[in-house]
Amino acid sequence: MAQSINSGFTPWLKRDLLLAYRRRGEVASPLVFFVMVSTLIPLGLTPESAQLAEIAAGMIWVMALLATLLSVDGLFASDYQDGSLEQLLISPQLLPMPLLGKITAHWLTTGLPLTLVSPLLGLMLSLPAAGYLPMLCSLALGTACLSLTGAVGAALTVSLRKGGLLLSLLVMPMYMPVIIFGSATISYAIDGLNWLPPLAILGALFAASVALCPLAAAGALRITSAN
Amino acid sequence: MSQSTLLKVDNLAFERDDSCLFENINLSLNSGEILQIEGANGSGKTTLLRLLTTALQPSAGGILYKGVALSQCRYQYLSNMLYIGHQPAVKLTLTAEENLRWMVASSAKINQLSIDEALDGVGLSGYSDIPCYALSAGQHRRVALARLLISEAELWYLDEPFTAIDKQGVSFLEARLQEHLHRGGAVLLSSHQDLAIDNLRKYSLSSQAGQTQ
Amino acid sequence: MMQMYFASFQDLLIMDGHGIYVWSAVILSLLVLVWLIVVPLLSRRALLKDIARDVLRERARQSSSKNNQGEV
Amino acid sequence: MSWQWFHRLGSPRWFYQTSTRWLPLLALIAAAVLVSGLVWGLAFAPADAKQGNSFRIIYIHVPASFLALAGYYIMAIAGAVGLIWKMKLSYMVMKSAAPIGAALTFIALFTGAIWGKPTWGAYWVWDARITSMLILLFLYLGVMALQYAYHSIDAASKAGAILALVGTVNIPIIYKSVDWWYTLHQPATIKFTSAPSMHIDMFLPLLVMIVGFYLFYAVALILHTRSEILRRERKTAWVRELVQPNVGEKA
Repeated sequence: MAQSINSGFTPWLKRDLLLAYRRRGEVASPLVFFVMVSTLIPLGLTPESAQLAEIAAGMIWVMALLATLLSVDGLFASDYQDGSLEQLLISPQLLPMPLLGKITAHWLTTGLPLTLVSPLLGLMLSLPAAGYLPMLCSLALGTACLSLTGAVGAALTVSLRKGGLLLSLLVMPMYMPVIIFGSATISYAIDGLNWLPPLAILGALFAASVALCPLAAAGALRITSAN
Repeated sequence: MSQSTLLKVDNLAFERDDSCLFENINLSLNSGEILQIEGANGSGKTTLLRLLTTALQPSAGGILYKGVALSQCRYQYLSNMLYIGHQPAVKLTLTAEENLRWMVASSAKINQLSIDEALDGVGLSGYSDIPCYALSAGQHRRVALARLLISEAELWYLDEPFTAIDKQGVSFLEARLQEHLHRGGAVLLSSHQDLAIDNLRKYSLSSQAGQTQ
Repeated sequence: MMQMYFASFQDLLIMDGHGIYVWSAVILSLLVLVWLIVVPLLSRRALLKDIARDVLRERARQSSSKNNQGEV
Repeated sequence: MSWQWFHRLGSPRWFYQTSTRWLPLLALIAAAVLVSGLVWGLAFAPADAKQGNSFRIIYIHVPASFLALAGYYIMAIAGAVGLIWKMKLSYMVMKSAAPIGAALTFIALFTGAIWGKPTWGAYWVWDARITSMLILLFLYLGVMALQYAYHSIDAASKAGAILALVGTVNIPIIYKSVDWWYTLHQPATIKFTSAPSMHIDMFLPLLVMIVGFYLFYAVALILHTRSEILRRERKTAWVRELVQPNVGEKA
């Protein structure tokens, strides 16, 4: 009398959101990193707003990417240590679905807050007015791609002690197309061009990642459990 | 319950980096039976359990669930199985009640027993809303063992369940196992202790441990 | 037969000023290619020697254990 | 096609013995083709109208970038074969293909940089092809680093295979997006001497060099795989027997 159980997406999403809620301080660290690094730029380069406006779009995207990269290896680390990852691997649901739930939770706790805070950075880096809406759209979509691709790297390095550094080496090349089209969306808008085509390509990258990354991450997790 | 063989393992072998951990392991488990795996440390008890729970792939041999190869009936097999490993899989920042609710939410066969009744059953009645980092390791194991009260799965795989639990916990667990067997379930556990459970068979791994190639 | 593009060997080296770039690129590339061949050859020889030593040591152990059994 | 052939191919011992027989000949052919192509390209081919003689670096740069890219796909295919049919030999081929591919990518990168100096006056130019080549190098380093990070060889090979496969899916995306990014910022660009529009006398040596590099790649891959086989199969009987004769003579 096996009831039909859910696909494993919602329980794992709820669980990870609850876990993140319990450690709210930890959720804030990518945000603080994001804002803090943006104060480095005027110090390092120039406080002069005309020049800052030139590089604001690209810099915001670089910092969002680094902030996501910073938080991605926490996706599986704690589950691997306390054994719940082992339970996940042998649960009847197909592995990619619970993983998608975990990745969504990760995006809701890092990608989305970054996107919501980015207008503040836009002000600080004197981003032209036309750039704000495209920035919000491209960051929302882009950070989702970053979380998905990052999950594959996190799955590959979960059982390694110093996995964090290796994770960025593995995942960085996959991030490059995302940042190209993400920052292009903003610079197109600032130049007055139609900024929907680059956003559409970013959407295509997102669609591909949603389809493929959970599968690759599931395959990778099955291997690390054998390590 | 018909005397159906729930689980049959024929000449299972597992290799780790070209050194053969064990080979031609043959065992079967009928409903209402309990099998204790014995063996020195490192003889592969945990590895055998992880092979049975499909966490690891065997390098040779096969596992049959009710006469059907695992690859054909993965969903039925995994939803009818419960595995408690060395680590209790308890999230420290969650309370015992939340931990149990989440563990149950993703398992298929559960009875109507409420979370609180299960926690009372394992003697954690007062602790259900305290975050687990305030509880001891023994209590963490009790949270994991509370799953035994709720789960309706027939096949139980327990890896050294008696470690880090006190005398009262041991007798409680033995009673639960006995009850599970009467209901027609089957248990396969690895342990060094002698268990006061009737119709218990032992299977020693060290004698079967294969040499390196 | 094709006629060499450069008048003399000297011109070949200078290549009207671009020689330095062309030859540095070619020589460095050839070094890397040679390195790609030499590394496996060296490691193969080292491995064979290492395995030979293992075999010798093992045979020495077997023969010594055979003698002990003989005496007991 | 009888599977027996396929599995015989998969046995490291068969691979080792067959390569022992054929490797010297293959190496000779590869060396001959490479030398003749190089001499032809450097000494006999006419100089380029615009770039003068500095274009001759194309005879190393273009074959190396071809092989760098092809090598990644060869590595990923070897990994996939290992994952699907669980063939240890193909994992060894994958592990050996990574450093060779990285070295060839490195050659493509620095010959491109040196070529940039006379052509564009700067050693490092963020040209679309050089940038994609740099990202390809990171992909190779990622696969190599991941394999050395694992203790168990099986886990390392499987993880490397998965990363290589994920990489192959990403390479076309990366190349296309870098090209698009390059046209975005430098609309009017000169294409980096596209091969086909070259004069026939310039193009033939390039073809010979490409063939030479492929042969070289095969020789290097076989050599690396052979030493990997010895390292992995050192406990097996046939390797010990292989070592036996020279031990015998000494005793």
